[in-house]
Amino acid sequence: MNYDFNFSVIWRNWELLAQGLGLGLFLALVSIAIGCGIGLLAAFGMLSRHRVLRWIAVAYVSAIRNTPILVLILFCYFALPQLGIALDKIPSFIFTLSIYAGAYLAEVFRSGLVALPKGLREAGLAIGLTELKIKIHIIIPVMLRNVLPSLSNNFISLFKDTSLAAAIAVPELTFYARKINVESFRVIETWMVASLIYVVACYVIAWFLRQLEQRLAVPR
Amino acid sequence: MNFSLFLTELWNARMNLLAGLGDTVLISVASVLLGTFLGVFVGLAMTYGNKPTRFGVRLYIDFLRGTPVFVLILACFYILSVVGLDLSAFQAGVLALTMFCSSHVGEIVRGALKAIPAGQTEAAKSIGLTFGQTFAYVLLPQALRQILPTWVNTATEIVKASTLLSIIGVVELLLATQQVISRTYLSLEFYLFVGFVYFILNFLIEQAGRAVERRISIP
Amino acid sequence: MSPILTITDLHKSFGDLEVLKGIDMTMQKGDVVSLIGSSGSGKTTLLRCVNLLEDFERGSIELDGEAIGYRHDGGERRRLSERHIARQRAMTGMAFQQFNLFPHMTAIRNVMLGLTKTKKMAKDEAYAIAEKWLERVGMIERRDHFPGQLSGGQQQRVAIARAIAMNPRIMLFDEVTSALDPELVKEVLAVVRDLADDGMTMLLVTHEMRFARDVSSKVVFMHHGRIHEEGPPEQIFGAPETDRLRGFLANSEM
Amino acid sequence: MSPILTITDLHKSFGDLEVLKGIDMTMQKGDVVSLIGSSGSGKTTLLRCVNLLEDFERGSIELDGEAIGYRHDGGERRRLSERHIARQRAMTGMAFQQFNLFPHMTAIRNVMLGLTKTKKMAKDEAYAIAEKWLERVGMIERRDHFPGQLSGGQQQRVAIARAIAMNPRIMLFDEVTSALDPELVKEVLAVVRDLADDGMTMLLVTHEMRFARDVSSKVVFMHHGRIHEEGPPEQIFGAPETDRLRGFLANSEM
Amino acid sequence: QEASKLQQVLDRGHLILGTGSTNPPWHFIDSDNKLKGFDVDMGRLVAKALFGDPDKIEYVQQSGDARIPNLVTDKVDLTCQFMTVTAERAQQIEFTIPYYREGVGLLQMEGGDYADYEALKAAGSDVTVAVLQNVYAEEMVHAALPEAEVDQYDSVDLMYQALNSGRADAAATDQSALRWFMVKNPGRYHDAGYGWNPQSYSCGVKPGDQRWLNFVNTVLHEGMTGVEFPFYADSFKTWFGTELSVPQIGFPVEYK
Ligand SMILES: Nc1ncnc2c1ncn2[C@@H]1O[C@H](COP(=O)(O)OP(=O)(O)OP(=O)(O)O)[C@@H](O)[C@H]1O
Ligand SMILES: Nc1ncnc2c1ncn2[C@@H]1O[C@H](COP(=O)(O)OP(=O)(O)OP(=O)(O)O)[C@@H](O)[C@H]1O
Ligand SMILES: [Mg+2]
Ligand SMILES: [Mg+2]
Repeated sequence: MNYDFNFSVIWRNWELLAQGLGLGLFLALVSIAIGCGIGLLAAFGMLSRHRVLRWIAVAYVSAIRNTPILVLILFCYFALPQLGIALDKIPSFIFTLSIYAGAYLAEVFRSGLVALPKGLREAGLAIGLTELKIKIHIIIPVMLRNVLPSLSNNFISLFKDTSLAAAIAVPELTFYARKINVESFRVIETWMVASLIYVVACYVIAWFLRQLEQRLAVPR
Repeated sequence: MNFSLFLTELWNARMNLLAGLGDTVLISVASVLLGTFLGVFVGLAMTYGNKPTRFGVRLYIDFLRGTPVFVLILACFYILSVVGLDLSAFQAGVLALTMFCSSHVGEIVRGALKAIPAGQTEAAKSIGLTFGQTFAYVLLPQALRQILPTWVNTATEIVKASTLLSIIGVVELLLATQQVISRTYLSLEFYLFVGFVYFILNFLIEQAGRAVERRISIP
Repeated sequence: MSPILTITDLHKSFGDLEVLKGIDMTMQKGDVVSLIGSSGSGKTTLLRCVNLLEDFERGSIELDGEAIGYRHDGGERRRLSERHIARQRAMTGMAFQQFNLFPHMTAIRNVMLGLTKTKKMAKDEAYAIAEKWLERVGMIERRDHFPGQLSGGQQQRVAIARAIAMNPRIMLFDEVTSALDPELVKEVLAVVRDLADDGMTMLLVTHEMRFARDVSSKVVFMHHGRIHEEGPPEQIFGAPETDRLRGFLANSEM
Repeated sequence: MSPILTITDLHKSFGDLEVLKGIDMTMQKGDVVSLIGSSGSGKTTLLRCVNLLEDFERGSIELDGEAIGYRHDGGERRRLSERHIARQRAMTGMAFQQFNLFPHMTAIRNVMLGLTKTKKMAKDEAYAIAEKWLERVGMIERRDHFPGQLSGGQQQRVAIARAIAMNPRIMLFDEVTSALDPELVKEVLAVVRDLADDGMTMLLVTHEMRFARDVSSKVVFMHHGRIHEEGPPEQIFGAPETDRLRGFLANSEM
Repeated sequence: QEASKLQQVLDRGHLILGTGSTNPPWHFIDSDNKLKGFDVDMGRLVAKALFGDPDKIEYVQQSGDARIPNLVTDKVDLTCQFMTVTAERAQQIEFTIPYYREGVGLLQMEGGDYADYEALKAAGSDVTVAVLQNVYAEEMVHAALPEAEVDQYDSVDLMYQALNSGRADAAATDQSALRWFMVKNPGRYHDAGYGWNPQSYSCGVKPGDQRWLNFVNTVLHEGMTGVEFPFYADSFKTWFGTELSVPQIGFPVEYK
């Protein structure tokens, strides 16, 4: 292969790529935050005594988990307006990714909740706490610490999924990479750099999350 | 929602949608099979390879797992054609999904092999089995049983990821559906429909996986 | 003097299995009652009913004259509201076999939680009370340790402090030493004995017969969901009346 | 008669830790040798060297006159090929503390595997031999059970059948009963005793002193990687010569 | 030296055309499952010129950003996919002569309050224009109707709905899309008769093969002005609903 590499287009556009990366991180962060809320509700739903709640939660989780995220993204962006829910690109993507994250996190939380010893709840009851307070002060904090490693994994895959926002022209990293590509046709260089940015970003995120895990870990 | 119009259009487009579904299945099956084949070697190299091999394979896995599949597909499609490897969009897409699948399977295989107690290998050695025989008759059958559930998960991930090939113009189920939508403007109906089809596909895979799991479970 | 705890004709089933078949019992302030009996006889279940961790189908439990868990509305028996039951639960303190400390909180925060959240105390007031009780169980030095950093015996002492800090009318102990290594049993029993000496009303399930004999004002032998024999420890251990009790005591190491 | 097993000046280290510091030992056909010694003295390691599960740095092991594991090429010591070593491993049978049955195969398929794959026997021939040995260890009724469906003692008996079906020159037993509940120990020891009575050559590590005394033709006491004392069981157990052995025996329950 | 693409294509016996599949009226799969549209017809015109048979085409359905890469890597002989001509792109590939001039137009209901562009403009801020949401949307509308109210919608169908329900007096959108909409709903709408924001659509070929470029240019040129005019005009009528007037006979207009 005698291809002369020329990264100058990429250096010229580094600001765009950086912006795109920033937006991707932002999208992942917001979505996982909202997704955590949805996931918690769904997890408690799946473990609820009420059959209807349980059914709804299980249906939500398995429907979302078995549907390609690209279909969800396109559905939310192009089809929901017909139902009167017309969100702009970025809110629409955040909405989709949150729903998607919620389904995955629900599974994580559910197994976290199931793994908690029953005694914690009873000890809370015994000192007169109500069920809600037990959830807030005991169950959720303990469970969250336990599932932090899988939460980190989820965060990383959500960050990677932000690349799909390019499909509805949300200007994140992949979007700019495609744009630079179409304009300059420096295909190898662009995709090499884009992949590398993702890989490095994932490593960095993983490192940060591990620090966080250590910080939050309960000493033993 | 315009249900009867939707049904008419669905009927009109049935051949295209079926062809798209066929491509989706073909892409998924090809990627999962090739990816699994490759992934087993990746897992073996990770478990039994020497240091440099393990390092190289680790890089391969980390790179693939750190890159969004979408970017991987675009990179495979565009970079390879520039390098002169003349792959069609279909082939490039399958290649990307295969690599993606192999990194997952590699990790699964490594984990499964690591989980088998060392005593198994020793017992096999002590009745005179060679490494190859030990692997084939003792380790692999046990590993397979542990691999199956996660492997089924990977397969559903691949089916879902096959939608990304629409971006490089492979007319799989999603793009076939988008083609219908672009003509009919029935986006709500058709996106719901296609989402449902994917759900069914993955649901079937899951059920099949469970059935096999039950069959081969060790009493 | 009116009794602190009155249990009348208490029945409790799990599905088809009737676990408590009519228990009657009264305790005065300062009483220390030990429940003994073979595995499955219903001791834990009885304690859990008193702490309202289990519903029960028939009979009543009165604490300081207040019927707990249920009210009678013209013949109809209704479970009290969740909030009401939570308040009543705080009137009894429970120490569990498995300690059940909250792993994400330090010792002192474990003790404070009920004070600030159930009793709505201010932080500093709760802190002072928690310190007092940690001192009492000999855990004041470890107040800022997390449960994972404490031995089983130390965890159990914190758990006892947590229960007792709520200022309950009666303390319930369910085999508080049976998850502990033999060397750690002693330090926990010392704490329980100390509380007994101090006049705390206590109902305890134990397999430590020697300890039950030393510490109790009354011993209750349960069998198959009924109270089979009861009396002062000298009588129960010294002159058991029924064969069942004799058999049980012969199998227990003293 | 030439010896079946000759171990000469065997040395073995794990990193810096020298675990075997020069072992010499010979066994004749039909000998039953028990290895005793405190934990960490190197008994397991010795057995594993004989089965070639560990490499060793110095010394030699000869089985039926054939040097195993290594060959000497004009002064240079070379490890034999993997295939060659696999063949030699089949000359010794090993039973492990943890049984190590293959969980995905029925009892009889466990026994058959080595026969069909290492010895390249036909299926039906292997089946007949496997049946014979399962019969012998009293497991013929359970031939189609999976390991998970068998008790520990039953698993161990199948594991012994699996090793012995290969028709090894010598059987190695490494504490075959120490992972078993007390009731299950007896049935396994009965099998081992039966094989000994039958003239099988055996080298066994055991903590069951009474059993070692009954079954062995010779007892070897290991200490810190060396053979400290050896002799007929009457002498070792009845009149131990060194303090070390006396101390060791005093600590072992007989 | 390599033979010209022209010879390769002739030897092969069919043309490999790169185009999309989800944008009517340019390129889309019709209800008879065939790829159709104005872009497709341009390809068919070239195939007809090559083989005398417009159907001797192998289609490569590609996404927008595959247009240039697929050309440069020889995956397709020719790309006709509503490609806007820009100087930057012209550095990567070679554009043919344009075959359509795109611009923004205004769609109105037949029999609405305002007759045409002049009426809309005269009405000033009384007019509401629906437009597809976009960063430049407002600016773009104001370039034609400086005082009009601009309502931005999220999708094409919502924009049309706004027009139908009278919430908007006109919808501003690509002229091609606008015309296609009129073709699909004959008699309901009309074009206000003003276009702006011009851009040219051309086919593209791999750079460096003058022979092939010339050939395609000639075919397109003769489609628009010469012997193949009926083919071009027919296609234009099908997709944009407009009857083209016959090119002036006599002195060629391009040399005037
Ligand atoms: N949640 C439950 N569901 C069903 N059965 C239960 C439940 N909890 C306890 N039981 C049954 O109730 C019976 C009494 O149990 P309980 O724990 O009160 O006995 P115990 O006297 O405390 O025994 P131990 O000394 O073993 O703790 C047992 O047969 C037990 O199996
Ligand atoms: N794979 C290994 N790596 C490092 N050290 C080892 C290894 N296997 C054994 N050792 C060490 O070698 C020494 C001898 O171990 P060995 O298992 O032979 O003792 P043993 O006499 O069988 O003891 P036990 O009665 O506890 O089974 C011990 O100090 C042990 O820690
Ligand atoms: Mg109990
Ligand atoms: Mg050992």
